[in-house]
Amino acid sequence: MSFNARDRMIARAARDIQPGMTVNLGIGLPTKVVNFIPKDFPVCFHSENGISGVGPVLSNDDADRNLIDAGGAYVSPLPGTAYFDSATSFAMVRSGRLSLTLLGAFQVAANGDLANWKIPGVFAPGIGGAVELAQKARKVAVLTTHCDKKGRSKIVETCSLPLTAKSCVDRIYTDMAVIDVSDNGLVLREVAEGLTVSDVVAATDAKLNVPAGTCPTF
Amino acid sequence: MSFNARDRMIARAARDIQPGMTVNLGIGLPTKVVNFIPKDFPVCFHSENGISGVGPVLSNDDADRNLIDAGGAYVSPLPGTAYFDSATSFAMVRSGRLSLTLLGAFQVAANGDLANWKIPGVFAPGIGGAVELAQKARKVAVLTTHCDKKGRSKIVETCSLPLTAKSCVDRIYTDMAVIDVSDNGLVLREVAEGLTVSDVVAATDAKLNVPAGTCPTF
Amino acid sequence: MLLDKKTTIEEAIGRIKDGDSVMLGGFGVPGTPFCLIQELVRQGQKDLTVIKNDANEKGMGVDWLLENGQVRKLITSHIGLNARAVELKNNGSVEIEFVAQGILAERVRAAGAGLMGFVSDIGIDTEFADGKQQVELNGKVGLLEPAINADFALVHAQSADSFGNLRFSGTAMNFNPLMAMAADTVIVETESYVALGDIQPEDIHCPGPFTDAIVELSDLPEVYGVVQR
Amino acid sequence: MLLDKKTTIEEAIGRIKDGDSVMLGGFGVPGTPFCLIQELVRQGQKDLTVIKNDANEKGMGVDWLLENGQVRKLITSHIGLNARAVELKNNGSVEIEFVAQGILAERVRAAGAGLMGFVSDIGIDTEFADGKQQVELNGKVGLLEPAINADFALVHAQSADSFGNLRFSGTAMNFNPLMAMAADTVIVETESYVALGDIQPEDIHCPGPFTDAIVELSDLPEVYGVVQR
Repeated sequence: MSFNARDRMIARAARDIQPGMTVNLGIGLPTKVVNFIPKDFPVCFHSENGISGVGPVLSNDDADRNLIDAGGAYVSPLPGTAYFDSATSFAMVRSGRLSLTLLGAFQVAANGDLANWKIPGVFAPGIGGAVELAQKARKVAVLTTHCDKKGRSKIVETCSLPLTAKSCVDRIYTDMAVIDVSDNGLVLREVAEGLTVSDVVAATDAKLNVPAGTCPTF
Repeated sequence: MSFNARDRMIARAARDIQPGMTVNLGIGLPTKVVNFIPKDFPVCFHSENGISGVGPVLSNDDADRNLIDAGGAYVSPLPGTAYFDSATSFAMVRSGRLSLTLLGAFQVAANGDLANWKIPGVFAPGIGGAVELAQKARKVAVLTTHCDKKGRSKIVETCSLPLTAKSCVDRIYTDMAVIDVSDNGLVLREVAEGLTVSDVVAATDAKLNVPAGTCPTF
Repeated sequence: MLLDKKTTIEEAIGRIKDGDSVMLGGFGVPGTPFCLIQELVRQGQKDLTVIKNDANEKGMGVDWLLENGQVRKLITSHIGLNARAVELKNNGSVEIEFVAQGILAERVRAAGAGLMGFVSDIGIDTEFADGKQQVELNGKVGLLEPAINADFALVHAQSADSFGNLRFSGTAMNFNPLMAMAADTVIVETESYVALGDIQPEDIHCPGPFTDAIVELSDLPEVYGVVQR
Repeated sequence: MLLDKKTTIEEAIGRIKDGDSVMLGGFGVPGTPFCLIQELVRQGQKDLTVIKNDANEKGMGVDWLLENGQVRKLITSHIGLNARAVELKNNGSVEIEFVAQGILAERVRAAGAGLMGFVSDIGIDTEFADGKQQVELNGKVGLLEPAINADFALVHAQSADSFGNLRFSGTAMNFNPLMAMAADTVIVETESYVALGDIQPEDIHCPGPFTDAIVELSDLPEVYGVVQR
């Protein structure tokens, strides 16, 4: 994946953030979305270790040792930032106060099942906060490379890995495409600049429904 | 009940408050206990509407409109007072942080059953916080007149009124006596000055065990 | 930047519809959102289910709604200071559901925490257990207490900013932050409307993501004052 | 007047016995009571059940206890940043129980609120539901999550007074006030020991009745600083 393709997918995900949303950005790629949000855009970023109104990441030199996000990055407050305990933080999540969460994925299935926490026998560090984000944010989007490092499609008919949550994903952003999860399966909405619909279909393990007409690019 | 008898029973209850205790004083007579605690005595009064470290009652002229105790009296803060929400307040109660609660009573039974919230058909304003105080304070004491306004013993073999909590009372202070609830029933510990053991036994509906020897007075 | 949620009292209370459930903050006078309740009386929505710790006293707060016949059901811990509430309960014109105070606070918080309910031994072996589902947990029997949510919460804050970060004063906190967690739409009245950032991040009692509409009070009616008894 | 709970680190940690369960505040570095943990390593109590959000990183906090062989079981949400914890889990020398982060926070708080447990739909229809008791509530099936209490909580506070009223800084709050509610004995280390009344009653994050022993830190070891990656 070229640097541009990576940036473009992140910028594309950022464009779907609506004014007034409260958004939790998962560790990894999703965290980068914040770089594509205009400074005066009204959005509240939540981090599950106990912040609403997460501000920009700081260098170690400027960091407050007591102010990290859930990924361990040193962040800053904004006017209106609040800190709270972990029970209150997940109360916010479970009671539906997150308009949107953007999560990474190992696999997403055609029905919206998400697997992003465990590879049996290889990687099992614990679930952290992912299950609650995936199950309770009002919209769940996945931001991930289309294929894993071995070139296998992450978008699959059925997840082979243990699930984080069932039928939770609404939209998928990858370096190749924007895909919606609908009641009738996956729907291809946009393809990355320079790629064709066939490129995306060929790289995707799951069946993709392709609406008639020209597919927009991003 | 003479004014002195009333004051003496309140002072007697106050004397059992140990250094370092966290204490909730029920509405009515128990609230008066605070007047018999020396200023430099280390005790923390809790009020279930969200205060630890309740300070002296203020006159309306000196009152802070936002600072009442659970009985509606205007109270004051001390150095080290904390305010908190109602869930945290009862978390403190239910998790066993109250060393002692002093409650009023309609009836106390020989096994420590307490009835202090409802007289069917006459008085049923709701339970408020009493059930949790009665059930979860580490020590529960009742401070009440020995008899009701019609002269009937409040200390009964079995409560006829609906219970606040079962087998919860440890000690009873009245204008006539100090009585402990033991595994073998009620035990008379002290009699009020000027009364005899026989006076107390005669005024008490429940069976009183009277230890051998002279009964101390208070 | 954070969303500006400031609005008028008319618009905010206008979101409430007949038949809605409405939580009211407050324990006695402190923390009761009298101005929001007053506007609810003015607009006259009917058949409300009201959730509040107590029924206030006659002539204030919840009592205005009772007097105006807007309340179908009241979920509360205590109504002893309001003779009208007692009367309406006794003549059956308002349904009253009593819940032990700490259990009420916790059931409201449970909804605010997105839980279905909790298990506690409070009230076991007494009439408080009547009709409650029992659950066995580690060999001990407890009572299942369902979460109480609501369509609206009306909250009184000492100070609030445009994003709806709140701070309470003294014992006026009580049920307010819990109800702000629990309701679908949270309407806040504030004595002091402050700039974003004026409340330090550590000093916020209720974070903005829980709240929806902020109403600035101009001056405080007498009912907020010290009760003269 | 309020009880003075100030004590020495040796005396406070000396209350812990072999086989006890110990909650540790902190999410990553912020809020981790490193000095109290260090003293626990020095005193060497064995067979501990440790409850902490994460296993810190190698060479800090929980890792010292793991390295010193003091931990029988770790209840946590995530150990991904600590290779030793992963290894001890894989070779079976430490039992690891994973709990979803918000469920862990809530189960700890449930103990702190004197509840037996709560019911939630988190993890339902996945392997997180394996072995959990199901409860039906209003026609919906949920999972019963038991409260997690402990013999001790070790808590890091920004400031504390002699009665043990606490205040936290930034995201160093996290699990600290919840664990202070949940444990039988709560030992607090504080960066700043302040006079009674220096923290305003509205600004206290954890009220004194929850805490038992206050230890003043002289100077802060480097481990509390910004992690250089």
